[in-house]
Amino acid sequence: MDFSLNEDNLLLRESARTFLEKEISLARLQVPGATVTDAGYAANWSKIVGLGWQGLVIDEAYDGLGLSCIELAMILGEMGRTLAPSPFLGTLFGTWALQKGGSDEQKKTILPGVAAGTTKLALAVAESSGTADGPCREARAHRHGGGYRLTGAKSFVIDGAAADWLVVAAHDDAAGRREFFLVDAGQAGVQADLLAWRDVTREVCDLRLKDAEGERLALQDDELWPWLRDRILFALATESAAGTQRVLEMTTDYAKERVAFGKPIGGYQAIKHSLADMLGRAECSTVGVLYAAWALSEEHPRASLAAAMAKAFACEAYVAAAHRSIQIFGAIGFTWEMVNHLYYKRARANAELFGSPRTQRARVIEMVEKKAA
Amino acid sequence: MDFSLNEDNLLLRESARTFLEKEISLARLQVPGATVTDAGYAANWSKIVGLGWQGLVIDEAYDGLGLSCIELAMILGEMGRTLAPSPFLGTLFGTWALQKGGSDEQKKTILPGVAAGTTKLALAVAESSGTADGPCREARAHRHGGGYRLTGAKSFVIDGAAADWLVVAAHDDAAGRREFFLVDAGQAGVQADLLAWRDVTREVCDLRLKDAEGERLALQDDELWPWLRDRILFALATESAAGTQRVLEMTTDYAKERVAFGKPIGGYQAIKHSLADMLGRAECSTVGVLYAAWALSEEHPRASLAAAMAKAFACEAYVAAAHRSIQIFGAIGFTWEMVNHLYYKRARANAELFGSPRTQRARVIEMVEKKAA
Amino acid sequence: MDFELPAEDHPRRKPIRDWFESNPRPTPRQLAEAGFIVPHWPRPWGLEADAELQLIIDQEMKRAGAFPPRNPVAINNCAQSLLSHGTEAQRQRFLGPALSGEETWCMLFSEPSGGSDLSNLRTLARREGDHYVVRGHKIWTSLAHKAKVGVLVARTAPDLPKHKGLSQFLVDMDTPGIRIRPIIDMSGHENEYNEVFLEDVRIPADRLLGKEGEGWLLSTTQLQTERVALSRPGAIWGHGPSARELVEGLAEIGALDDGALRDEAADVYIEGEILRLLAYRSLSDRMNARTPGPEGAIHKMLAAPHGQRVVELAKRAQGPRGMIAGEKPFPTQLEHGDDPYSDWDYAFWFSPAVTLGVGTQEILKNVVAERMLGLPRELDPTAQLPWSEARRKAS
Amino acid sequence: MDFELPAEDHPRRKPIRDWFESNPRPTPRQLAEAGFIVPHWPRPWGLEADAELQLIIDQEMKRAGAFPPRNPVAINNCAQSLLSHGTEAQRQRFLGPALSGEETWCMLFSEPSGGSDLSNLRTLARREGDHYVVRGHKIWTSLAHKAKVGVLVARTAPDLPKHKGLSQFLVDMDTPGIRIRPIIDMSGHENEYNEVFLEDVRIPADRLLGKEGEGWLLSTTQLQTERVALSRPGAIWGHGPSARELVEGLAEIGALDDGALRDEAADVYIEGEILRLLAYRSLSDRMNARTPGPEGAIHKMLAAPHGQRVVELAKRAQGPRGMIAGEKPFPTQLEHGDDPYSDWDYAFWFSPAVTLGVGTQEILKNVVAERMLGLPRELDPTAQLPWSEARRKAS
Repeated sequence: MDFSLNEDNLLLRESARTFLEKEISLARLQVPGATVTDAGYAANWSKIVGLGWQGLVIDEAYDGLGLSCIELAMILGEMGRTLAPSPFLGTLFGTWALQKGGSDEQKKTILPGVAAGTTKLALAVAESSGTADGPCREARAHRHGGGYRLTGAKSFVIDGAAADWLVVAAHDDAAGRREFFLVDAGQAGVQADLLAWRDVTREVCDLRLKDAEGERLALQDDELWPWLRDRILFALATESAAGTQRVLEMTTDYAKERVAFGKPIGGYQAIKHSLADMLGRAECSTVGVLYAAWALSEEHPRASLAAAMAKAFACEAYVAAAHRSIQIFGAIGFTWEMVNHLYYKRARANAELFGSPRTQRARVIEMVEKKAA
Repeated sequence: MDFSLNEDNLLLRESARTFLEKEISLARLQVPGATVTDAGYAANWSKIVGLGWQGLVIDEAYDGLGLSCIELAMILGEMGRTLAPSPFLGTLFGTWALQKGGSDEQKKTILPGVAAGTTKLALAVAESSGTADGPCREARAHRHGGGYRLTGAKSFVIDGAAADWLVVAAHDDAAGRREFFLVDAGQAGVQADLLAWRDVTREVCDLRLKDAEGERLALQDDELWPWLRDRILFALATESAAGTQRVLEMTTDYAKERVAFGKPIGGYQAIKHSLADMLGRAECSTVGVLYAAWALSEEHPRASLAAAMAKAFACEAYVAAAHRSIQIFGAIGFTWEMVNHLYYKRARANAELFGSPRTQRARVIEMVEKKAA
Repeated sequence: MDFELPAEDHPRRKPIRDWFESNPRPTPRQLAEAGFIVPHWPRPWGLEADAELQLIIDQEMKRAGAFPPRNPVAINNCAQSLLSHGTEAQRQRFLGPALSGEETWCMLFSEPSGGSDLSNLRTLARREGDHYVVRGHKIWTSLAHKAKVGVLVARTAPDLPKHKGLSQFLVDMDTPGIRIRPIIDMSGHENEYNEVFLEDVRIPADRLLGKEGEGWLLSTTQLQTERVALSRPGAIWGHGPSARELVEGLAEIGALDDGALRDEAADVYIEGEILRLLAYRSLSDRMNARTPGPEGAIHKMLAAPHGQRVVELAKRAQGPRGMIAGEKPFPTQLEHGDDPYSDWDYAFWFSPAVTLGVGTQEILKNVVAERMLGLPRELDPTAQLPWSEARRKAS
Repeated sequence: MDFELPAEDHPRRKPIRDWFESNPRPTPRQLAEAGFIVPHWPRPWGLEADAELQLIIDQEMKRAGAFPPRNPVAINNCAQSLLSHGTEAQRQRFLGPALSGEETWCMLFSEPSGGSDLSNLRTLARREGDHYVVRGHKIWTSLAHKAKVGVLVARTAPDLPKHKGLSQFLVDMDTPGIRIRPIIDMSGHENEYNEVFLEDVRIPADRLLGKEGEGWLLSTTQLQTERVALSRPGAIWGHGPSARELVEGLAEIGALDDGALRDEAADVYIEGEILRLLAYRSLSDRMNARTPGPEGAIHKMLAAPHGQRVVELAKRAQGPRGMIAGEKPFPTQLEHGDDPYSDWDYAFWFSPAVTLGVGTQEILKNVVAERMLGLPRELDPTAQLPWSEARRKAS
């Protein structure tokens, strides 16, 4: 029994933090009008590839490190903490989809390239409403020769424009249900358009498909998606918990320095108590995320519940902390030149993607009811 | 145009306050085990009758004063402020029911006695679940000779045991719908049992009817009940707004006196800000209640909306203020010997009776939707 | 008590309506000369109007499609100080162009180092012959980039305690030494706010407003008036969308079918209605020449977070689409003239400012608790010291 | 990292289970003698157990249907001070009967005038020969009416600053001059709490715990331990119903069909699960002999309002029936031994106390902000003054 991180975990986190603090700067985003491209999106990826993080969860059989969600949480947390712009998350989602759902052939074709840092992936699953569950209405696939052709639209594709290969959810006309397809992003029938995404630390796209060639993944939607969704929720929660922690630290430092009416504002109870609350919720987020990491790595029966709980709690805490941080910084905290808004926007974006905290709570209570029944 | 109280209103409120502050003491309730009977329930009524408040809303034709909900709010507020135990509210509800729904004959028989202070009334409308809307399932009336016989149960009857006459909602077997009946409380088939009601400043009963004689009111349920409900909600909201104000004053006074770590606790921002919030909500409650009083007195199209809004807002604010008051008083505020819990219990009871704040919000949004559609 | 607004056939309404019928497209100057911009002021600027007449004028102006000039700093905050503290020459020079909107005003008050503690400001005005010479750095100056006249508060006596050494000036914004830099908010838009740098700006001594040392009194009075002016139903300091529009929008997109959101929407709606009543009551109290109750001062404390709830709920109802810049939450969006906050998306991203500007929420709660409830004042250890000494100690 | 509790076949579990098999109905004294009451203590009282072994013992005790004696003040808070600060004679006299529950203990700490400021206490202990003579008035003494031993903190040096003049004593609760009056809480029940009046109570000098002046150190250490002991999932300081039981109950009565309540219930459920994990993490940190993280100290700050939400939601689901004394919210109600808080209705009416007892929520937030985040401490102008002088000034 050990509810704490072990020394290896802590070491990994420490090395990631050292690296990211040295390499990642948000300064280029603090200029109004800056986009994710200005933010070192491509350059950061090269650096990350140098460390091999993109191969972290890839099986050793495909040249990856074969590590678990616990180790991943160490890296993802630090990425979330620094808001490091890069195609890491999209590639991770695509990797998960392929690794769980791909045929051995598909995995052999794609994953070693990902592990080597030469291939980037993205996962296109959400509809334009944001929904990623349930039937797919906006993209269809029909058989064509030995493969499939895909036509339609996907939304909220993280790192979609940077990806070399896409994993796309589409309605399979023949099967009469949603399935996942591997699609070469370089072909003529695939177009990724950058959304005017408020969180400028992240690339988020709409995808348009027109008779794009695709190959179906081996695993069916009903087996692949629940597994994949748990991990996506966990990933967003992990970023959020670490972001909350960073916001807390940065706001606490400011509250110690900033003086009003002859004393640091951190000496006033209104600020003090609100930072104590923030700390409480940050700790809760952290422990919720680590539990989810463990449950996922164990394929534990409570893994889905743990991931949904972590997403609901950590994202809501992050939004509240980042909003409160702006209030504590005062008017300056609401200007573009400070980083506060970058955290707030990441927090809101993470909260809304793949099902809001309220949506997750609805899922949690359903799972609890089913277990009770 | 005048959104303020006029001089007459203010004078009436002032005289009620002077009277109640002199005559009402909660001291007898600060002894554990005390019940509403110990609290001067009967004696207070005699004093109130001396002032004629029970005839306030009765038409002049039946010996009343024929005043509006605005004047009533002046009195009811002060009653709520002091938690004055007495059968005033039950009698008021019964009076409203009769005055709006009774035949001229029924009014002539009963109302002059009420105005004279010799007759007390109560309204029995809620089911054991607390619901007062919709069909009546637990009490039935069938025709018997020229009148009706009623059998079954009613719950949450305010001042039911003290009443001489009851207005009872029961399912009319012949008509196939709920109707209201005038029932002599003194007959053998009527039994009122005091509930172990947490709010010991108020008498609340269950009612059992066994072949009790009753006489149907002239007005049908669908015309009487909406009118009556608006006024009941307004009355509970009025008590609650004034109670919140009193809790605020009492807690502010305490925060100025009580010293911790060398200064009055009211000097700490945690206490200060929470009292500022309480003041804000108290003012909102007050203005919401006065708007409802005006809208009801004008039979304005927004009267139902105004009453539901006032109940939702004022009751929720009262519960929060009374709970917070206990926290600010500290551990002593949680003992029976202080009055804090009496306000908290009244607040919770008012919130739950005749539809909780959430129920009222559901009604509000329905009304708004209907108007928009 | 009567919650109806003055009726269509109200006898005081007729002359106003007649005026607008005779002047179908009034210029701002005509409106100002008719006394309709500041009707509550004495003549010749106003009509000595009570609150009811003000309301009638507001309504008739709206009905006629006429707009008062957009010069809020002059009209709502500062120009009134010229009546009480200005010289006759200042009134003649400034009030006409201010009320007609020909000269926009701005307030040079806040400073980067100051935050909530305005009285601690560092901008110095040194007397040199018949001029004052000013050096300093102001921030959050709304409309500075459009303004002809700046109302400046600066320190004229650094050796007095911080509240006592301040004075106010009416500055020409085109005086050499004034540099203006726009502030970009978190939405990425240039908004109305600016930083203003003052380097050896020479102000003629006759531009001093009131006496030396009256700067704190004048400034707090002017800010107080601003709070009262903010009591409209919109989410952003009275502007922009309101809770009523929120509920209509949510109904339009079917979002009210969700039980939890429905309950929240109802709650926000009720809050909005009650805040509207609270504002009306303040108006009534002023109309009846009663001392306004606490509801005036607490209105902003309540309205600011209410506004944030309004826009947050709309944003949340958008789901992830709400993170796309410019995406509208509701198909039908009411337009509010040239008000930038009428855009739901912009209003949301601007909304953190509403609990910061014109007194942070924390300061406002202190004020309410201390002034309305008589709770003990926060001690400011620097309040009694000479400002220069307190400043040395802090650094 | 591993979130599983020690497995059924865990090698450390066997000897414990064997003991309970050989001792199927152990008396409290047997449990104490086996070291199962304070397993983390050194021998002979405990087993020098790490957290894992403590957990195994807890589980095996529960499985065997054995209950530790109900003597929380001794076992969770105070008795440990005898190991570090007591005399050998005190350990021999007091520890055995304390751990076996033969002698119940109580804490004579809080005073009516004190509130959050414990160090300001007024009870005086004057040395007279080989006794101390005590006069004072204590409140919120849980179990005083059942206790044989009171742990008293009193002022022995009124002329020292308030934290420095305090000392602790082990008092026989049947000493003449001690009068006990039960406190009736807002539910109308006598609960565990009492007022204790001390009038010229003579305490032999060898009942001083530690040295004169160590009273503040001992008391704060003992209260700190109490906070750690409170990290169970029940709504009332770890006791009584939990969020899991709430959701089961709400499901049972169909209340989860309401969308708004459903969302609230899910939120409370998640909070409860996460607080459980937080408590486990503290345990792990202690087990790994790492410095416990902030989660230990902040647990009560989070758990107390969480518990209030749990019972409030149950109460609200009752509608007006919840205002009838003793009315149960759910047909099925779990029993938790003789724990009075297992009754939902009582737990609700008691619940305002959970943010008051063992440090008010406000003080707890100060502590978290100051100790965990390093924010500036609240200044206490009376902390450095001689207590007697501060007292004169205040009155």
